[in-house]
Amino acid sequence: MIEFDNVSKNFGDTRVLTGVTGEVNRGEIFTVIGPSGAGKSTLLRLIDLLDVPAGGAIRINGLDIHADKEKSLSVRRMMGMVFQKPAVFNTTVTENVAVGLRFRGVSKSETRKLTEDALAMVGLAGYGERRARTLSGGEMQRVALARAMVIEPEILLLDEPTANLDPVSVAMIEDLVVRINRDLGTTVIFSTHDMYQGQRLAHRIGVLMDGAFAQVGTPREVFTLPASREVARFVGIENIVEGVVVEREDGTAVVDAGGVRVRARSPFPRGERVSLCIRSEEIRIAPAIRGRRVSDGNILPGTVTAVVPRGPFSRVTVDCGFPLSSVLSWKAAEDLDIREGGRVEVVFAAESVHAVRQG
Amino acid sequence: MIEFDNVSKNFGDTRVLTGVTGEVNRGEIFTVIGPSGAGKSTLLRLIDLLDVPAGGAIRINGLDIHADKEKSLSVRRMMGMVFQKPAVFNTTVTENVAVGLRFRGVSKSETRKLTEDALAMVGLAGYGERRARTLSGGEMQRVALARAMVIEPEILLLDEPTANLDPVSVAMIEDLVVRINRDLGTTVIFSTHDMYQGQRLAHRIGVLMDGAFAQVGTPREVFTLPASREVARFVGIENIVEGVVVEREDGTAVVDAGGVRVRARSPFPRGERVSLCIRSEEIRIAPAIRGRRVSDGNILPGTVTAVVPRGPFSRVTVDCGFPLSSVLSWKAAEDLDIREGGRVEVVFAAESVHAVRQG
Amino acid sequence: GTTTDPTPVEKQQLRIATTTSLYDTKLLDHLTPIFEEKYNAEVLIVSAGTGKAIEYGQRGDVDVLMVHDRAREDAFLADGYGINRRVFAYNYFVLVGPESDPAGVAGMQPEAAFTAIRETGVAGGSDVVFVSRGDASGTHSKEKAIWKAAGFNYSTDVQGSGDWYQEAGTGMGATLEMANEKEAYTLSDIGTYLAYKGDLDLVTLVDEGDILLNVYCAMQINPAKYPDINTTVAKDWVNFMISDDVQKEIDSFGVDQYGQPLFYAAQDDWEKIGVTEAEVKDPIA
Amino acid sequence: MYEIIEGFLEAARLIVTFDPDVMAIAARSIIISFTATIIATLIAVPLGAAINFGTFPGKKNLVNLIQTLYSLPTVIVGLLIFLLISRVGPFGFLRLLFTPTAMIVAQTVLILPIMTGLTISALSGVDPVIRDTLRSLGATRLQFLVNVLKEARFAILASVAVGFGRAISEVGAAILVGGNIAASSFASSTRVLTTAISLETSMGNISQSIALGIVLLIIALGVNLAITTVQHR
Amino acid sequence: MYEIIEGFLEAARLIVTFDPDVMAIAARSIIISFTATIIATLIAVPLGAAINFGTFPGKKNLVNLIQTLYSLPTVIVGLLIFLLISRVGPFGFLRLLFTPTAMIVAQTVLILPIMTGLTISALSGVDPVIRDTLRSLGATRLQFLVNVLKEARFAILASVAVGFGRAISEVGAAILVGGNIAASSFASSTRVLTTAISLETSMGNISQSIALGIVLLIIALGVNLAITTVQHR
Ligand SMILES: Nc1ncnc2c1ncn2[C@@H]1O[C@H](COP(=O)(O)OP(=O)(O)OP(=O)(O)O)[C@@H](O)[C@H]1O
Ligand SMILES: Nc1ncnc2c1ncn2[C@@H]1O[C@H](COP(=O)(O)OP(=O)(O)OP(=O)(O)O)[C@@H](O)[C@H]1O
Ligand SMILES: [Mg+2]
Ligand SMILES: [Mg+2]
Repeated sequence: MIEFDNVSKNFGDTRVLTGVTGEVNRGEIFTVIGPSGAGKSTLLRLIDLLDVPAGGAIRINGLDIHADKEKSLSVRRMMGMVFQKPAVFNTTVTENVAVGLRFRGVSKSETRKLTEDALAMVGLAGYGERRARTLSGGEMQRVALARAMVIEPEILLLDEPTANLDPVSVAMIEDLVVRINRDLGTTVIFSTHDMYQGQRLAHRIGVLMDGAFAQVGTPREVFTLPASREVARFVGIENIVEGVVVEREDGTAVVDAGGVRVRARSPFPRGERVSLCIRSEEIRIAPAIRGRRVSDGNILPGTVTAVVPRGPFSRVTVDCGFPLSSVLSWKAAEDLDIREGGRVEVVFAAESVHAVRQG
Repeated sequence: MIEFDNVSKNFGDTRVLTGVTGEVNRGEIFTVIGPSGAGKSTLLRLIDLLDVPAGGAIRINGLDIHADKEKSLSVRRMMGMVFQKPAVFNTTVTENVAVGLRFRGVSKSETRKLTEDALAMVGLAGYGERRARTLSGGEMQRVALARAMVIEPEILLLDEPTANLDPVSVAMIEDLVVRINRDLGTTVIFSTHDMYQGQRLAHRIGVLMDGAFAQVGTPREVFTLPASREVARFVGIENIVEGVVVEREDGTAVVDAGGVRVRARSPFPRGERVSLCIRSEEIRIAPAIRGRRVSDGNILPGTVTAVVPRGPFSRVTVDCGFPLSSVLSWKAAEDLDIREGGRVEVVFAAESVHAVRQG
Repeated sequence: GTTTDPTPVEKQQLRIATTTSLYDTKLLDHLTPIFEEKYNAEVLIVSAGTGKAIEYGQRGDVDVLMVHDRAREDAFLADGYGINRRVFAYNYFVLVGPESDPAGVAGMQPEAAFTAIRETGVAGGSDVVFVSRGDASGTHSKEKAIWKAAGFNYSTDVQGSGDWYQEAGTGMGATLEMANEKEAYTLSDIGTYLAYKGDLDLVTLVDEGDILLNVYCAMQINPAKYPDINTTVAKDWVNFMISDDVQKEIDSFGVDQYGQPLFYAAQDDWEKIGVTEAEVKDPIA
Repeated sequence: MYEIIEGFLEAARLIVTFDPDVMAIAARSIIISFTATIIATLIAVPLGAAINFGTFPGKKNLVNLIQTLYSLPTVIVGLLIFLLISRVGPFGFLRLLFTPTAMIVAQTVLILPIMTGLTISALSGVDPVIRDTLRSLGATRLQFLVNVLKEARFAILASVAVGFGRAISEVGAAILVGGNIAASSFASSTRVLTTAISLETSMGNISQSIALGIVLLIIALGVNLAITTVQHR
Repeated sequence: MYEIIEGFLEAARLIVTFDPDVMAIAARSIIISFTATIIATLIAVPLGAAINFGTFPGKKNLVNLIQTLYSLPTVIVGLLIFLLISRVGPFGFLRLLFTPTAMIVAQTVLILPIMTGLTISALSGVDPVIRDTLRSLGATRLQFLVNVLKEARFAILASVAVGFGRAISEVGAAILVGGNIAASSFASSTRVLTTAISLETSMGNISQSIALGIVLLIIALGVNLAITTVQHR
């Protein structure tokens, strides 16, 4: 439905997008993730016709949206957008939310009703008469959301829409997005720096890096089978180990990583230099039992170098020749009596190791 | 060092802070968490003398900072602040960062050096000559951070400083905050809606709700022993079950929750109405084995009602008379063959259940 | 006789351009209601510097021109812009100055007085200053004429001969204010001087001499140049100004306020002021 | 200095007695300057918006030119209009010279540059995100303009205040194209407060001038109170 | 209309021949209006800042009053200054009347209200977060002011442009307190471009007036180019 065809954009000498190619399907929730300054906002602005690409084209239902100025308004009216730093109009909250409806000539009574509903949806019922300029950061963001959603656009563009919100509000907004997508079939494109959010909501994710999509895929693909070392790092795979394939038999390989041998799922031939990506959640820590051997998985002995709390978990880093991190619940960490300097074994399956060719 | 003595603040009729009381110690990282609109920004602004409390006092080293206008400047110069929606001055990035140093009469060469270092620290080396207004959201936030940090304040006030940043940048900034706190002994107060961030960084956390601190404590206290049902919900405890204490023996109690009996750690007498808080991470799911009994823990049979991906995990909700959610790795969920409608057992220890009196 | 229908359906409008000094005396304000009543017309008076007033006349923006600068009037008539000039009043210019009279000109003939002022002024040292209108007005023209009569070349001997001679470049009132402030000499029409006298320390030093004569006229703009111009009322106005009733009004105007008349009626003094009898007496046909 | 006190007393007298001459002159001032301000606003606002939001070569030069025209002397404006509407001018057939209409035209021309310039800076002061938000909400050109103006209403109305101030206080153009005529009928007269002040001043009636000046300022105060009320709505 | 073409030709002639009279008059205009603008800026900016950032009772009324004074007719300003500095006035002993100094004073007074008002709106347009950021970075009052002004420099310089435009184009006050004197020494003369234009106009020399008007606009253009350059720095 929305097609990016080698879209590029630069500001003066700064090349921001170098060639974004990909597709967003009708009715899909598509998330753009990528480092700060990667061009996420720029891409969304291009879709919303707020800027013009330097090269390439963005097509919606086959129509090059930047080609025909005459159609700009009707294209734009298909879309609603929430900006990264939303601004509110200097009037009441109700008036703010009603603007898009007024533009479309919706009747007064209908507008009142829709506006009230929208405010209730974002948890701001009763805020209608407040002057929007006096709202808190999160409140403003919710007004902006209500404002974009109330017009029931076919395509909803959200630029980090929950960046300023607390978890309870985030959950509420996420629910809302899912509901709108499901109930109204709205196509949603949003950028986020919260990868888990991307994963929670997205049907597919595009990872924007160095001006182009480094990977586009389902959350599962992106999170478990990152296309490159950089994507792996970005989606939070903490363990990335460099090595060379030394042995190979159907689907699995033995990789030499600085003298330590690791079994991994890998399609690469012998001699290929690869990066091994291992999610810390896939790694178990076991008490050190000398001499154990496995044929299929990996058991690497090592020394605990750090124990750091992380949410309801502890993050344990073990030096097995290269550092590997694992995440344990506090309780498990206590049960295993894990402390810095202790000897342990790091256990993970070959399937938990995802190898990518070094770029 | 910083003491909040029944601080209150209202805007017109809106009562935002009703009586904030607490203390931040010298050299501490203190996090303020709380729902959107709770008054986090307002509190930070009061500390930075940008607004005046309606009642109560904020004391730094015993000095009521709002009492003596003469001392405002010297008090303010102890502090650096990053605003929730940071604004940059309409000049170069370097000039932006240098402003505070220029105010303090730091020499040109010294300023140049410090500014460069600060930009490098926030990952913006080489951005010095860019016009600050053209930066991306995250880049601006980092400029604001560099600007506040470069003056090496005794107290650093950060209002959701990483709200617009991607995880890689967030990690960088967090490292920075920790380093500044550790190396320079800077007292850091920051607000965040990312509870895990609070926990990662904070020595202590204050939970701001309904205009006052609902709880102040170490991250562990706040996350495992929330002081109220609301705090529990806010810190992400997904399972909160209402019930009445029906049996009691030293330290543990049996609570009747709508017919289902749950063992819990609880100091409350029989007949007390309590809310039981159980972190989903503390809950295991096991295949249904009829007739199993335990004396100490809880094994509740139930039906799986939902399986939702969440990061590298799946969130599984089981109806055991009341809904209980647990978090499993995808692999575990697959191994256990968990699917909606399936019968399972929900297993958790009495120690994993934290009871709070119903407010 | 009236050439205008006494009961027209619509009031005729008459546009008159006049020099400021004449307008400022309020003589015209005094006369217009009478005219309007009599001829069922509406009089619109625009007062401006002499040059500007003539410009209005040349462009046909007015129907009647009232000025007091003989030389330029003649040129105007010669160029065919104006016709039917009638002289309706006269008075005298006065040389005013500080009571101390540093050039000692009191009672002299105008030409001699000017010469004395210039001599002391150019010599410097003393506080002699002469403020000129410097605006090509009728008064300024007269001043230049006196310099010429005294034997000086205006632009070389007077203008630019030193800081004693200053051109105000403004109206008569402002020039008097300035002369007062600077304790300077200036040439003024009698009307404006009398109007300002109360606020001034300046006294009349020279008020006699033929050359000081100031003659006011009214003329019609030539309908040959501007065919749709309002000829009949314009004629009425000029004739009205030389009518016996108005001449009497002119003679007595200002007496109650200043204790002396501001103007003399031209009707019977045509010889004295050097114009033909026709110009003061004959109504336009 | 006693003239100033006299002026105040005289102003009070003129006002409480509803002096018919002064009332007529004041009314004429209000009508003319008000009309000119409204016409200028109707031109300056769309023009300023077109310049501010448009992208075209020479934009910067155009803005500079507009800013330069702030210095346009009223007399020059008066002269140019005079040349256009005087009988022998291209619009002479309209017979506008020495009419209130001509004064309205002249004042409109006079205040157009400053109102356009201030409109441009008012609009350029609107947060770009606000502009993007309006566009993204599907505003038509007109809706966009109306809403940006609403956001900038404070500055836009300030520009109206400046324009009105300059119109009602100017005298050079008014006298050249109006002629300061005190005719017996209201419609034929072109005497306004400023030209009356000039006249009184030239006749040495300083207290009367000051009294008229005070009347003018009272009118301006009323207009400004109205503007402020709208600004803060 | 041929007067306009004549005016342009005459202006070209005056400029290329460096006509000494016109050069002296233009120089005097520049010096007087420039000085007045600078003095007015030095007063209006701190005053505007004090009003904008201060909180005091009657603030709104004060702003209204300032806005009302936009309508202060130049003739009234001229008269008031005249009464103060004329020989019998309270400052008569300074003997300022009919000097360039008096004209500077009058123009300063004339443009003060509008410059103060525009400063207030320029400063009120600065993002409150910018203000808070400056405070939080430990700015002293002066540092705060300087930096807020830097942020608002576009609007502040626009207000300077407006002030200069009004100063160099006004004539009523200049003629009343200056007197349009053409003396043989430069210092004793008070003839500036606008008063010269008035004079030429009253003499019916329309082309000459227009030529002088063009000279005035060329000066204004130069000043505005300078201002724009600073604005965009
Ligand atoms: N108007 C502009 N002029 C110059 N550079 C710009 C402009 N707008 C954006 N950029 C640059 O383009 C790059 C991409 O910006 P963009 O805002 O799209 O990033 P982003 O991916 O949204 O980042 P963030 O996560 O920080 O919001 C940044 O380096 C930014 O500095
Ligand atoms: N100037 C003001 N006028 C009126 N109400 C205000 C003003 N400033 C803040 N408020 C209100 O005070 C409450 C607290 O605001 P504050 O910005 O401190 O919240 P917060 O905890 O920082 O929220 P968030 O997480 O959304 O940033 C909000 O309800 C807000 O609307
Ligand atoms: Mg962005
Ligand atoms: Mg906040």
